[in-house]
Amino acid sequence: MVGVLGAFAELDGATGAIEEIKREGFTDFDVYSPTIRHELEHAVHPPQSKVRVFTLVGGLLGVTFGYWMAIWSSEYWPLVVGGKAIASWIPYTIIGFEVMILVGGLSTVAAIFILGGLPRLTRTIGYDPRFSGGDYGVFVRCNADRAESVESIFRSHGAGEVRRER
Amino acid sequence: MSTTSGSSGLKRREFLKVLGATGAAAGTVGCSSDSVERLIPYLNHPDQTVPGVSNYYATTCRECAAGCGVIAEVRDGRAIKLEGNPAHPLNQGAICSKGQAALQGLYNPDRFRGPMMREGERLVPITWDRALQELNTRLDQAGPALANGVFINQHESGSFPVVLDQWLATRGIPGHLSYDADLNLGTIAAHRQAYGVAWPTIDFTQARLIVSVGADFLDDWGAAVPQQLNFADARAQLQNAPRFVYVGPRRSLTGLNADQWIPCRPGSELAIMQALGGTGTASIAQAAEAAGVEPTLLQGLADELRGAGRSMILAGTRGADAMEVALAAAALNQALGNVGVTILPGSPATAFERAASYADVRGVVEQMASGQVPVFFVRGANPAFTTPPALGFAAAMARVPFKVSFSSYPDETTLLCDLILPDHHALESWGDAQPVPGLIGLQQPTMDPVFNTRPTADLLLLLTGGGALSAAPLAISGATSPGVEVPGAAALGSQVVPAPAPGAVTTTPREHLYRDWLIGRIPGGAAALTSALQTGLIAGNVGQSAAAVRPAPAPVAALPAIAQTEGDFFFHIYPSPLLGTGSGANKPWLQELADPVSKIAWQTWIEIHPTRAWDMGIDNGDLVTITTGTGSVTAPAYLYLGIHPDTVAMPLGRGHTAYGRYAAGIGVNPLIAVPAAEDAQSGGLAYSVTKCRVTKTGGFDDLVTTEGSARQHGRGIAQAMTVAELMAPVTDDHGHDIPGVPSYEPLPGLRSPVAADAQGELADPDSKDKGMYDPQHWSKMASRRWAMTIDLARCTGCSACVTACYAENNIPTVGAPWQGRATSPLTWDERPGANIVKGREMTWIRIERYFEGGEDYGSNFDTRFAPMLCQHCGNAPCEPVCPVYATYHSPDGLNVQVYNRCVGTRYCSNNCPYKVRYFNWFGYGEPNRRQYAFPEPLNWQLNPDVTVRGKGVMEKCTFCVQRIREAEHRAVAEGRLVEADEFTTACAQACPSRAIVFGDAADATWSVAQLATDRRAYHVFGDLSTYTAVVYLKSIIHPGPATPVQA
Amino acid sequence: MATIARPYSDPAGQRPNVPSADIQLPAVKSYEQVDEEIIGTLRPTGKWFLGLGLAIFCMLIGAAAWTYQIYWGLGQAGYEPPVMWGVYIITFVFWVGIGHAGTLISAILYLFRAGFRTTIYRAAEAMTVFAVLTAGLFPIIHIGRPWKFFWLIPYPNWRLLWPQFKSPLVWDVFAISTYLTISTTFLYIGLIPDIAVLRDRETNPVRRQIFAVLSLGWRNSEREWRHFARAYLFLAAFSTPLVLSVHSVVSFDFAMALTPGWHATIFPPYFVAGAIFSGFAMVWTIIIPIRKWWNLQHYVTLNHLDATAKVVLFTSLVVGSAYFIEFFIAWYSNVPVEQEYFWNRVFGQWWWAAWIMLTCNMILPMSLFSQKLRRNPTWLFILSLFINLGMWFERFVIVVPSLSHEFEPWQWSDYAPSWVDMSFLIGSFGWFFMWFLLFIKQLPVVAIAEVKEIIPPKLRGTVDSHGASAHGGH
Amino acid sequence: MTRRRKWAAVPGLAVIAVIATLLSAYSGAQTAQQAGAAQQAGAAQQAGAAPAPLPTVDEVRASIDTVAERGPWAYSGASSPQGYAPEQPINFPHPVHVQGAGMNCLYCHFSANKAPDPGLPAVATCMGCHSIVATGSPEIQKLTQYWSDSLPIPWVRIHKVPDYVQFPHQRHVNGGVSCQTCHGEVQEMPRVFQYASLNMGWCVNCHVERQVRYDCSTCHY
Repeated sequence: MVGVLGAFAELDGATGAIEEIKREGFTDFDVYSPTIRHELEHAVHPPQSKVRVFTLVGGLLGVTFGYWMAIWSSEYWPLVVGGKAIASWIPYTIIGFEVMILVGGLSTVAAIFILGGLPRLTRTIGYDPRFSGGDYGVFVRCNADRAESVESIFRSHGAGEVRRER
Repeated sequence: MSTTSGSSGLKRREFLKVLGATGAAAGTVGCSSDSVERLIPYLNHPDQTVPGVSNYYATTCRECAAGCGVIAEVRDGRAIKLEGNPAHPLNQGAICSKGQAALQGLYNPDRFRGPMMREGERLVPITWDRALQELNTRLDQAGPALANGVFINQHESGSFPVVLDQWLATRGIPGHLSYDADLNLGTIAAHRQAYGVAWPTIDFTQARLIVSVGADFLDDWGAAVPQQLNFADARAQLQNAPRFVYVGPRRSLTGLNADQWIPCRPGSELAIMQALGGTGTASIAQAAEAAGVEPTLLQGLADELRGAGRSMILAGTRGADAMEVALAAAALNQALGNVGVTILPGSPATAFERAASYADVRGVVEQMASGQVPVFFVRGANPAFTTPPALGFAAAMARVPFKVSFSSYPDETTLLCDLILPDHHALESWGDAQPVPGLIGLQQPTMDPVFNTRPTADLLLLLTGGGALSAAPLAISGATSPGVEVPGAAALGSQVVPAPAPGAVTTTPREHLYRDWLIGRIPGGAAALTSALQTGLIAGNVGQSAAAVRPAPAPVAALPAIAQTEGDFFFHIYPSPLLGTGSGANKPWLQELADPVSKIAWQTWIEIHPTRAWDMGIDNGDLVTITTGTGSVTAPAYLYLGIHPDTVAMPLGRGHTAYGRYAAGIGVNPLIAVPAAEDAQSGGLAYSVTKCRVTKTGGFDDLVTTEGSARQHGRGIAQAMTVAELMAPVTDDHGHDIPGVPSYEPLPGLRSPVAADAQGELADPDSKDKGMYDPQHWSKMASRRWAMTIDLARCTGCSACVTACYAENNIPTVGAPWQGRATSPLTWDERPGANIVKGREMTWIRIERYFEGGEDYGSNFDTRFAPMLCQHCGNAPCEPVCPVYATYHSPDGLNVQVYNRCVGTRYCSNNCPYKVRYFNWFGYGEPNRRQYAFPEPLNWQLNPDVTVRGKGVMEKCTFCVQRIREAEHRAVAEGRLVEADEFTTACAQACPSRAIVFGDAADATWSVAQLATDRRAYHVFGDLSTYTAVVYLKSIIHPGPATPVQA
Repeated sequence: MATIARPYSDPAGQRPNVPSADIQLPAVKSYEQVDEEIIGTLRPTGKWFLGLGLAIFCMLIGAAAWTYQIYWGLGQAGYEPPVMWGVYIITFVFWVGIGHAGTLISAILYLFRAGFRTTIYRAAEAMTVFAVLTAGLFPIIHIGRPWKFFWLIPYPNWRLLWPQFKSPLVWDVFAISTYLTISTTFLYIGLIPDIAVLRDRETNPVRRQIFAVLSLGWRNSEREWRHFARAYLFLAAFSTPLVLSVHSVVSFDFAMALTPGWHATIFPPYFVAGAIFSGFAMVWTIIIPIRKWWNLQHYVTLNHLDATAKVVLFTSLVVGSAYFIEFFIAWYSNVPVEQEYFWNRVFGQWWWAAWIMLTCNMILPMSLFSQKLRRNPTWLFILSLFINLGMWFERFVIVVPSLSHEFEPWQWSDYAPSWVDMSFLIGSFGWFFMWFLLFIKQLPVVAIAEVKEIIPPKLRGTVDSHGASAHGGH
Repeated sequence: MTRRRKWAAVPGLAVIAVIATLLSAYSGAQTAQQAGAAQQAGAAQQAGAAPAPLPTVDEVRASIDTVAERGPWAYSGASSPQGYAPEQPINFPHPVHVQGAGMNCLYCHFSANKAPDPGLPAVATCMGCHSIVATGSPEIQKLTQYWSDSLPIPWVRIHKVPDYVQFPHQRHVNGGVSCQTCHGEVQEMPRVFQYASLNMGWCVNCHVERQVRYDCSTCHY
């Protein structure tokens, strides 16, 4: 017995259920929706996403590495071209910029994976294909004795289907 | 590895392979064969060669009759470069394109591999034994009839003609004809009559006014190289330089170097001469009428001539009255007191003495046609091509039962022969030449024979039993040769092999009969020869041939004047300054080298004046047919300002039907349309004898030209200044706007290897890792700045530097018919010069020929020649755009191109304002591609010090970096620094005008450093702040009293 | 994602001049309908196979030409020195430019909350990826020794050699590869939820497994959505300067040289505008037939086309003025070389190319001032073809005449592409459309999740729909 | 749920495949090295010499790694036939001549100190001694055979720099670079093998270390 899954056809049903679940003191639950719905986000009221940290760090690392690579390799084998300074930082800004975008972007993607828990290859408990279609879902982890109350909350908010996951 | 290296499979490693065998055994290609090993080199490698180090052999150039002295650079047994012999009185170290290309004659892939004999229609290889037996037997059969035998030899001075005549005498054959179609026989005959010598020395430096009436002394009139040297010296006198007026129907290369051109119709020269001299019948007005020119021009010239003081009148027309014109010129010189001042019969050039005339050849033809001639010999000369087909030489030859050729190449005449006994190339054989009285230029083998050929001289001696011919010894004037004694000199003497018993035919390919014969005639024998070979010169005179002279041919009636002939244009034909009358056509360097005047290669063109052309709806490239009473030729039109509007002109030299892959079927032969006419007095072949009809054929053929725009568009590439500007006082404040002051600011670009130094980038003590660019770096490389000055007042546009560059730097020729690109998946562009039409020529140095003025299509235009090569900029635009450092700036100021690093983005070329970077569009260096530029054995000539570039890489002028490094190696080995003017680049070395000077501009002791600060100095596109290392010196304009010439 | 629609009803869906943020899909009622209709487009048809076959054939032509060229050398192309760059670089810049519209739509318009991007951005972004994929080939094709291309990439090697980072070509390598990476990632990230949809609707087990892997186990959980939204926002924020920088860098290839006609500071903005211009044209070329054949008119409505047409019109005006500024500067600079070149550009040997450019890029787009034409898909399609042509010739006019008339009059020359060049041009289109056609039949060409976002959610009777979103949103 | 864990199959397989690939690649490299070692050992045996003087592959590698450490990134051996030890037409034992007869390298490679090319001894040079010395040995009889046929000995080239590299021997020899620096202890090698990697980084490191010029046009033109 892992928990109770409720599938809602209507958005406000799901939000209502979530708020009530929280009032009931349940903390460990997942919410599913076919697309971004800020109503849900407000109902769940999660903490601020950490993605921006990844992005910032990645960007800084990138720009540093870009400049360093260009300047180091120029100094490593100093050859004059066109009478220009051997390590001329102005053109190297482009390298720095592009590498910043590259590393920053990739670390942002990494952020989705790490924070969003992707790729998730096994755990399918508490998920239903409908959630990628039209329905909203709430999955509350609880033991059997509290399942009753959760089911009743779901039904009271017009859940299309309520299911116990085991 | 050709795909992974910037170079291709063959080249340097071939030499190293050879090297494995160099010391190993005689017989393999290498220095160790008898004929080469013990020769005494010019430099200090006396007895044996060192692998990878060149030996230098002084010998004589046989590409034209003049007989300049050359030095052959031989590496590991192969001649790889020819340079002028500084000790030689004629060329004084200079060398022309023809001379350079002798190497491609030596290594020509179409040379006969060995003796051949005709079986039916085919020529089949045979052994030398068989060949000589055949020759003997056939001659014996002929018996007394041999009195009608004929031997035509390429005209040359020296002992060989003597030997030849003596051999002919032993067989009862009359003396040979020494024929050279390139010679201007009219002038020679006139000189003989007027001055008693075939060719007086002409001293331009003494003249104040030069008047040339069709005398192309820079192209083919006389000995081009010495004349050019002297002319350049004269022009280098700047404000004291002679003014040069050219009179003729067409502005040749010589004409383009004139300050003024007076166009005249062919055939009117005589009238002009008479008018100028006030002698004879014609008045100025009549002459102008005949010439189709403004009388004022002639009047002005006449007045100028009287007022000029020291002057010279040179005449070199090729009409039916050539000798008369030349005589008139001589008379005028006498009248003006030029003889002994500017014309020096006292010190003649002897090379042209005893040259047979075209009339003699005509006589031979008549004789052969009559069927009396039992045997016909030819050596070198190619009369079947150089005489007009109307003469019917080939047909007459067909009546001769036995025809023998000693030529090395399958030319038109040789292919008609029954027996071919290929001669050694001049660079493989012994000989001598008589350039000037009292001095003999020696000719020695520089390497083992490339093919199974045998020197004709040896054969002749062999056939008559060696020593039999030692009559008429050299008249030695007692002076010893200027050579330096070297150890091992005696070695030569020990090599003298005894002559074989008379009549014996030995088969060993290595006799030195002729060498020993020569030794036998030199007082002091082998030792004297040995020491003389240091300089390739020995004092003395070649004995005269005492042969029976041939019966003089029946004289011909004088021709009608050209003006009377039928047609609407005068038809003017001239020998190509590069290919002569055709002998150069089998050498890709000469085919590829753009004509100095028209800038067209691999093609025969028809020159026509723009105004007349446009009237007929003809434009550049339109096919035009020229029809005369004799025949008609068709070729693309080239609209040329420098031709008389009533005249069309065509160059000789192309249109071969044989003569190897590089010559056959390329271009057309204008002689087809010329009657077999001669100058009745001199017996010279007359080219300009008929008018013609010109019709537009309708077709079109791209001109194979290297020219983009013939105008500078005011961009100041080739600049000039007037004498007034030159003399203007220098005021040194912001001087560069004032004429006569070096017209550029960025001198720092010359003082330091990296122009940025002038901008403080590297001079900044804090700047990190300057490495070798640090002036303090032990190698002191950063203290050098290799640079070059090019004096446009000297440059005549002869293009010898271009060929020298090809030879030195393994530059591929790309114009051969099989080197084009695919026009479809199945078809190839097989036009000659197809790649050049696409602008893909690889000339690291090119001569740009710009016209100034003449916008009214009049005759009053000025020509500027500008050799353009990599400028080795201090701030090179090409460098920062290369993504892989394939081009960068070396610490000694070179703009380096690293072939094996280049990936071929070609961005550098896009960013080069001078457009001097060249791309390997095809695998020119890859033997397994159809565009391969060095078919065996042409690749033997490749310079082992220079990488042969593979496809897909950029290349350009390197300032001959291999020579710089070689000099540095030498200096280091001798524990010193490179000394001032110790070495120079290939182009500078060859330049017969001495216009190019190379050296270290940062070191005042080098002559280039002084020249770079000359008042005439300027940078091309200096306003782009490229800090170029090539500094040009403005040419000087000498406006005539009558003619305004724009600056 | 964040384009929250304001309440608005347009029964006909045809109301002109909608503020682009307000564009709605009235004909799309429910989430299920979206799934059904979009996934319905993924069924391969005969027409599609025909197109794919044609594309592959063209691509093979290009491949054959490349083999041929590598064997013989670059001389098989039409280069005529000093015209050292030709069709390859032209086509390279052309395809890079095409790429830009996609990123603009998916990133910049996303930041600007432009509603009309929602239904077209997926197609445009796929176009971007494949266009850059195509463009990326040409720098390799055009160099003399393609097998040495890796020398442009910095990596530790036993030669101790590194690229020359001052060279615009190295900047290109960085810009293009970064651009390809980021835009591919961007496309894929956006695809994940839709792949999840496919995964859950798929019946064929094999395909389902593949989708399962591709969707990385996406579960539409609120947690995933939250980070997803942030990350998508930051990626968009990165892609925006990236898209501007990439074509600026490409323009540096020219602007950094001192070749007359290239050496101009106006190039970066001018190139970027031109890129967006051509990119939108290509979007039309792609989206208009799709929308017609697959009956997606109620997704890509005339309002969408109208909005894009306005962008095209604007960029066309920018490009047009850039042309004139170039001429003005040439005149004003008083540099004869420059002036001669520009005179030659319009009246020289390639006058026709210049006039094709001016007609297609300046004159014809003027028609978009008319609203009727803006809302006429047929005309937009025809116009898009003209613009593509015109933009190709713009690059031609920049590359070829400049090189053929440089400082050195002696080296002035001509240029004519060879059959090899043309094979590569054909091949590049084949290559591009091969990928695109493969894409649109495997993955949804309209972003399912985002469409769902802008259609009002199903609600219980108790609260009215807008209340919900109002109460939830902002 | 029936659908549980099905998604796991494919990615699981993919991960396993990747790991397998990496492993095989690594082991492949290992075997290649062993093969090289075997070849070396075999060479040593055929040379019929005391195995001691011939350095093992590992020793060779060790010597190279010390070279490699000189510059960052300068790991060695890439695209280099290092350790290449072909069979020669005549099995010429350098040790016998150098150590035994005490001959100097320059005796046979006569131009190494005065020319770009080191020079190969003429057959005559060999015959100078071997018309008397050790005429009995089969190898010498091969030599005499070449001599009597007046053929050069087709030695197999071992040390080779690409065609686009100019390597003037005299500059190095006179500059105090011993032959062994590049060619290894040839006097110890029963059969000569390529000692150094001869790749560019190897050259450049030495140039940098000895503070001689190292711009491209030093060697490439």
